[in-house]
Amino acid sequence: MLFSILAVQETVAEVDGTVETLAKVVSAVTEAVPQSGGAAHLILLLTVFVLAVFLGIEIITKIPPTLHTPLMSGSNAISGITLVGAVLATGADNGPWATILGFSAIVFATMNVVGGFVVTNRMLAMFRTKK
Amino acid sequence: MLFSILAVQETVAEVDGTVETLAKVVSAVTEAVPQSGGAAHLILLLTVFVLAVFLGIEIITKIPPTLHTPLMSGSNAISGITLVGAVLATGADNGPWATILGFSAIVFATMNVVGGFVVTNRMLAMFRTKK
Amino acid sequence: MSPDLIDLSYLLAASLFIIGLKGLTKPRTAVRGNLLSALAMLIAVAATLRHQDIVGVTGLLIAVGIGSFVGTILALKIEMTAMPQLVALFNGLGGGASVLVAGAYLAGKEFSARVASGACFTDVLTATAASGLIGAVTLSGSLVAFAKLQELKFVKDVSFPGQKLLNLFLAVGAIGLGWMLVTQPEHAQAWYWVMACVATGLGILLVISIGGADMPVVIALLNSYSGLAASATGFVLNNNLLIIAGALVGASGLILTRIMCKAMNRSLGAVLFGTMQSGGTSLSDEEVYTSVRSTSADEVAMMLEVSQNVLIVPGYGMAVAQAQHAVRDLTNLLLNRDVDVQFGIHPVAGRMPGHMNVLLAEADIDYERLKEMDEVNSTMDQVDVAIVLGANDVVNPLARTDPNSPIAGMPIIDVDKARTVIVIKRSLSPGFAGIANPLFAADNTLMLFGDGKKAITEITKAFDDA
Amino acid sequence: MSPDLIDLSYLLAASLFIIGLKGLTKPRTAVRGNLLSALAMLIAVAATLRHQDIVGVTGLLIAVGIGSFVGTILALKIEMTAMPQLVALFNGLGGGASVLVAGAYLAGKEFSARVASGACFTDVLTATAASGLIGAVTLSGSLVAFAKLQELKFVKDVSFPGQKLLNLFLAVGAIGLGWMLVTQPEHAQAWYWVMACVATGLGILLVISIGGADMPVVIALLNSYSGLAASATGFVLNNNLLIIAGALVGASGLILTRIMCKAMNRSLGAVLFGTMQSGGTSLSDEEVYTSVRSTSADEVAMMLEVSQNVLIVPGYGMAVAQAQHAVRDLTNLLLNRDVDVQFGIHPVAGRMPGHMNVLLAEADIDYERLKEMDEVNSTMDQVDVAIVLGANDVVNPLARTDPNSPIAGMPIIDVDKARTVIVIKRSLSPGFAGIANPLFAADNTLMLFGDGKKAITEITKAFDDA
Ligand SMILES: NC(=O)c1ccc[n+]([C@@H]2O[C@H](COP(=O)([O-])OP(=O)(O)OC[C@H]3O[C@@H](n4cnc5c(N)ncnc54)[C@H](OP(=O)(O)O)[C@@H]3O)[C@@H](O)[C@H]2O)c1
Ligand SMILES: NC(=O)c1ccc[n+]([C@@H]2O[C@H](COP(=O)([O-])OP(=O)(O)OC[C@H]3O[C@@H](n4cnc5c(N)ncnc54)[C@H](OP(=O)(O)O)[C@@H]3O)[C@@H](O)[C@H]2O)c1
Repeated sequence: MLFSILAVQETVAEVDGTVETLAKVVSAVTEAVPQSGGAAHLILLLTVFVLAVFLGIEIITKIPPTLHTPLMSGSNAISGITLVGAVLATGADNGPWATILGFSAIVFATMNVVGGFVVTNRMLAMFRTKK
Repeated sequence: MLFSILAVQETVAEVDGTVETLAKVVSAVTEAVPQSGGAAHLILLLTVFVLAVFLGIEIITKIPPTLHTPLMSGSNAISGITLVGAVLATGADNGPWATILGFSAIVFATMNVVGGFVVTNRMLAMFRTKK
Repeated sequence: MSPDLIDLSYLLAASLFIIGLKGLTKPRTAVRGNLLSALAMLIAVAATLRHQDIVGVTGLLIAVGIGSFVGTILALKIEMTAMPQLVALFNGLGGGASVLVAGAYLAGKEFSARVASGACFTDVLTATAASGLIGAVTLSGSLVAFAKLQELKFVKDVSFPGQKLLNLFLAVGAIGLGWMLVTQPEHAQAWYWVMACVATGLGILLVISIGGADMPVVIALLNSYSGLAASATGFVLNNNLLIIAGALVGASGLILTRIMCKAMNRSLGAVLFGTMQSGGTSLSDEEVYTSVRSTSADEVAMMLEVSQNVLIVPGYGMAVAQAQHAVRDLTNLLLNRDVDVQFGIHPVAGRMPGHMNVLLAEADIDYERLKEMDEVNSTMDQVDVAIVLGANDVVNPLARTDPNSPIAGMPIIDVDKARTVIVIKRSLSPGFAGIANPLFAADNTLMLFGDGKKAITEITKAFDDA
Repeated sequence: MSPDLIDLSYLLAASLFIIGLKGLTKPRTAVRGNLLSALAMLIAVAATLRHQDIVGVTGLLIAVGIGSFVGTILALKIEMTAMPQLVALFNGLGGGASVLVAGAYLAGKEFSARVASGACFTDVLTATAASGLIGAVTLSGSLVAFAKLQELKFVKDVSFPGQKLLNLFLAVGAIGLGWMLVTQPEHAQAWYWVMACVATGLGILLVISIGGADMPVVIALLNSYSGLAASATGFVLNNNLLIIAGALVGASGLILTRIMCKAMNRSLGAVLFGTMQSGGTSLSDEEVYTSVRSTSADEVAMMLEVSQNVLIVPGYGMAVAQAQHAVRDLTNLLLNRDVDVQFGIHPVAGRMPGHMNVLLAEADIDYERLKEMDEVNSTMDQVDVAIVLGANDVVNPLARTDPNSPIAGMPIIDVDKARTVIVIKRSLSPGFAGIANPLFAADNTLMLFGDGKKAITEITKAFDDA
């Protein structure tokens, strides 16, 4: 919310500069996107986080001890999801330093992801029942 | 997103009317609240919904048959959460017709909620172990 | 209270609902779980009242007061045996609230301002229509279910040719009206109420042709719908809490429906369209009941005296006879005399899932004595006397033997494999599925005709005297 | 691809992660579950590549190619016994990626534009700092854990007075630097890298003093942290998928940590601060090992011939000896001769949870023969011969009898209650906990000294010849 208001304030201030305009724009934005602002949005993300934690606990506690090693390597592979962040950080036209950092981040994250899934698969394939 | 842009467009159009202003304001809003707009926001809500459904399935399948009747009345009580919606609809200064509708909605929803929790409690209290 | 604080309270409430439901996974924590859910609701409502837009709190509190009062009275006065009806009634009220909330939104000033501004907000309108439609079906469907379970005279099983076609027509009509509402927001109110009426009719017609004993499935399904309606309302009001709570309820209803259908070995479609496989080659009563032997309470008492393992299988008849307290007395007496007593609970015995458990728990019978079907079946050969108390379909061996019977394939409690079976019921009339039961004529079966409560009391007395 | 479609793909990917994890709850569905998770990752990356801002896809693909190649090689070449190290290594790489991503964000143009505009965005900065801090601790901590597990020479257990104080100091320092980053965004990069260095030092110092066998706990905990780091990154980038996946991993790591600590009967604090209760009144080796009797492979083979129920309890020594295939051969031979063979798997046998299961599954032993601790303990009195193969702490009866022993209260597999116990290990030297084991001197115990694989092979041979 804060961002949008500030940004709109600035832009409009350049254009017109009168206090009334500002007030009108701000109230229009406030009404139109009542829930999409900074803090409210953050709480929405927080809600997603909390739900995912609850869900994780429910599912993980159901996984039998037999599969705990694959679980460890598998969830480790999932934590390589930062790969998405790495791609976003590298892909944007962001200057050489950011690109180098992003490139290395991608290499690291892909090793984590691909290696993790492959080794988990290797382990799990052993668990197929032999009957 | 769409709403905010439209609303901002209108307000600013009143004030200034030039095409440049519109473009600037729109791009400012777009940049400032990149993810909070209509569709993106809807997807966020949808995410919350999906997670909650997954979580519900995990938890409910763990509830033993012994407690299925209390589960039915208890989850029925929870579905009375529309009470919150009813309060929001009634409380705002919305004219007599809306208020009457809202008032009846509250009465219905509270019966559902309070009655549901009380009767569930009555049933569950019987299940305390007797040892 | 700032909007953010309200949002945080909603998040807290949602978490408490989840923790509360988790509590229901164990009898030991169930009471606390339910209280947590209630607390969550309180927090949610209190936070909402602090909303800046809320005016006229007095009116709100009056409404809440009325609702709480009536709800509490109903909840405290109701007989445990009438639980299915009560849940149906409450469910209907919830659906009604949904209809009214969506209606109030359309009648409100915020909505007219939005329409006047010409902004397009299809998503909100869609959710409003959905919440009204689902709510109306839930309302009328639940009320019909209530009337049927309460055995109100004026509700009859109605079925006529072309009923399914009419239902389809109404469903399509209601959805079409919802669509009109979305596309013509300036006439939203008119479209809305016409749609609500059509949906109400649909709810009535859908449920009126379904047999009384299938009502629990219908209620669970409608409960699931009312959860989805709450979620839809959450999308309208941009409210996380409604979305989460609604989704939890939706999942719960769906899973209960599936469990019941599975335990009855019927498809959901068969329940909803009121079809029972017609019992093609099933035998007539005369053929089945050639060698029925009846017994007396005294004789049963004597048999119990020389038994070591007794299994009691309760059914809907126990609920009708309100025999649970009498059963408790008999159980305690037997336990005192070192006779082991177990209860075999079929998942769809009675008229709602877990129905028997609630009744027996009401009579203070330790829930550790209540065994699930699979468990008792695996030890059935060690049972000396199995007492079938007002159960019928759930112990009908035809389910195993006659592939053409309407209950073919439904898993049953195999009491016919116990050494002796005592069946307590008032007559040879059939149970819910309407078919004869060869168990009553089996060699190891003795019938004890009479009201369940009276029969058990007599057995207890005879046993005590001996 | 429009942003909304990308968001929807992310939602799909998140759902697939959840369904994939659910698959891991059963061995039968586990392979499919893992493939679904991998598919989810693929969808996520593919969707991200379609993002409008992404330029220079070639570079990205090169990086992905390098990473995939190295990762696959590592994953395929590794010995199953080296699994703990590998997980530690991968985990460190994930942490490193977090550090670099946050660094790249701070070095990027979007960030400088934002700083220049003077807008305040504390939340994003906080999340960036958190993701960098957690990532750096994970990186260095995991690498030290890797080195210890791999028994690299240059890593020694380091502990010195005041170490805890130094750790505390570093932790506070890193958080303080993160705080500076948030308050002075114009110098964000400088603060960030200093913070990352301090956090790296903290990670090293935290882990270097922890004993090698506690590493799995550390790895699980660090894995949980790396999940939380991913969630934090998700808050930075306003990305649902990162938040959800990170939360799932965070929960998984925490639960595994708790399970391990519980099975070892130690608190998490005790593990992290490298403290083992010192074995106060524990007996010396001489006192304990007064009457140790040893045996030969031939003698063991003879005993097995007259047995009906054999229980094999593997431990870390089986992993060291790589004896799993030899065990499989012996098992098949015994089964052919109608001797029933079960495996008793202690939750912390070996060096990571489920370690023994993976090794035995690798050797093609049906997982239905692997029983959990409680199950085998309840039938221990029917076991004729219990073979303890390279296990020590997990069968040490002191845990039950000596309240002052460092493993007091840890649940163990009660092999001492079997009729005969054969312990296969190379010497009388202690296991991870460093204490003597009275089991070796018990009346019904016979020691078979030697390497695990060799010993089992000899027994198999002797049995086959007989
Ligand atoms: N539990 C659920 O969730 C659920 C849901 C949907 C459908 N259903 C259906 O409901 C049925 C439940 O099976 P059930 O075996 O429990 O019941 P049932 O098959 O309906 O049989 C009940 C029996 O109780 C006897 N009875 C009635 N009043 C009695 C009294 N006062 N004293 C003694 N006996 C009395 C009746 O015989 P008399 O008239 O001769 O006494 C009747 O045969 C199943 O077919 C199931 O599919 C259950
Ligand atoms: N699994 C986990 O997740 C986990 C996590 C953290 C800590 N831990 C700890 O690790 C320990 C695991 O217990 P454990 O009983 O499996 O192992 P242990 O107590 O560490 O004992 C392993 C034994 O294997 C023997 N051994 C080593 N190499 C061998 C070979 N080549 N052939 C035959 N024997 C060999 C050793 O005796 P010799 O040297 O005499 O041969 C040693 O006594 C517990 O204390 C547990 O708390 C486990």
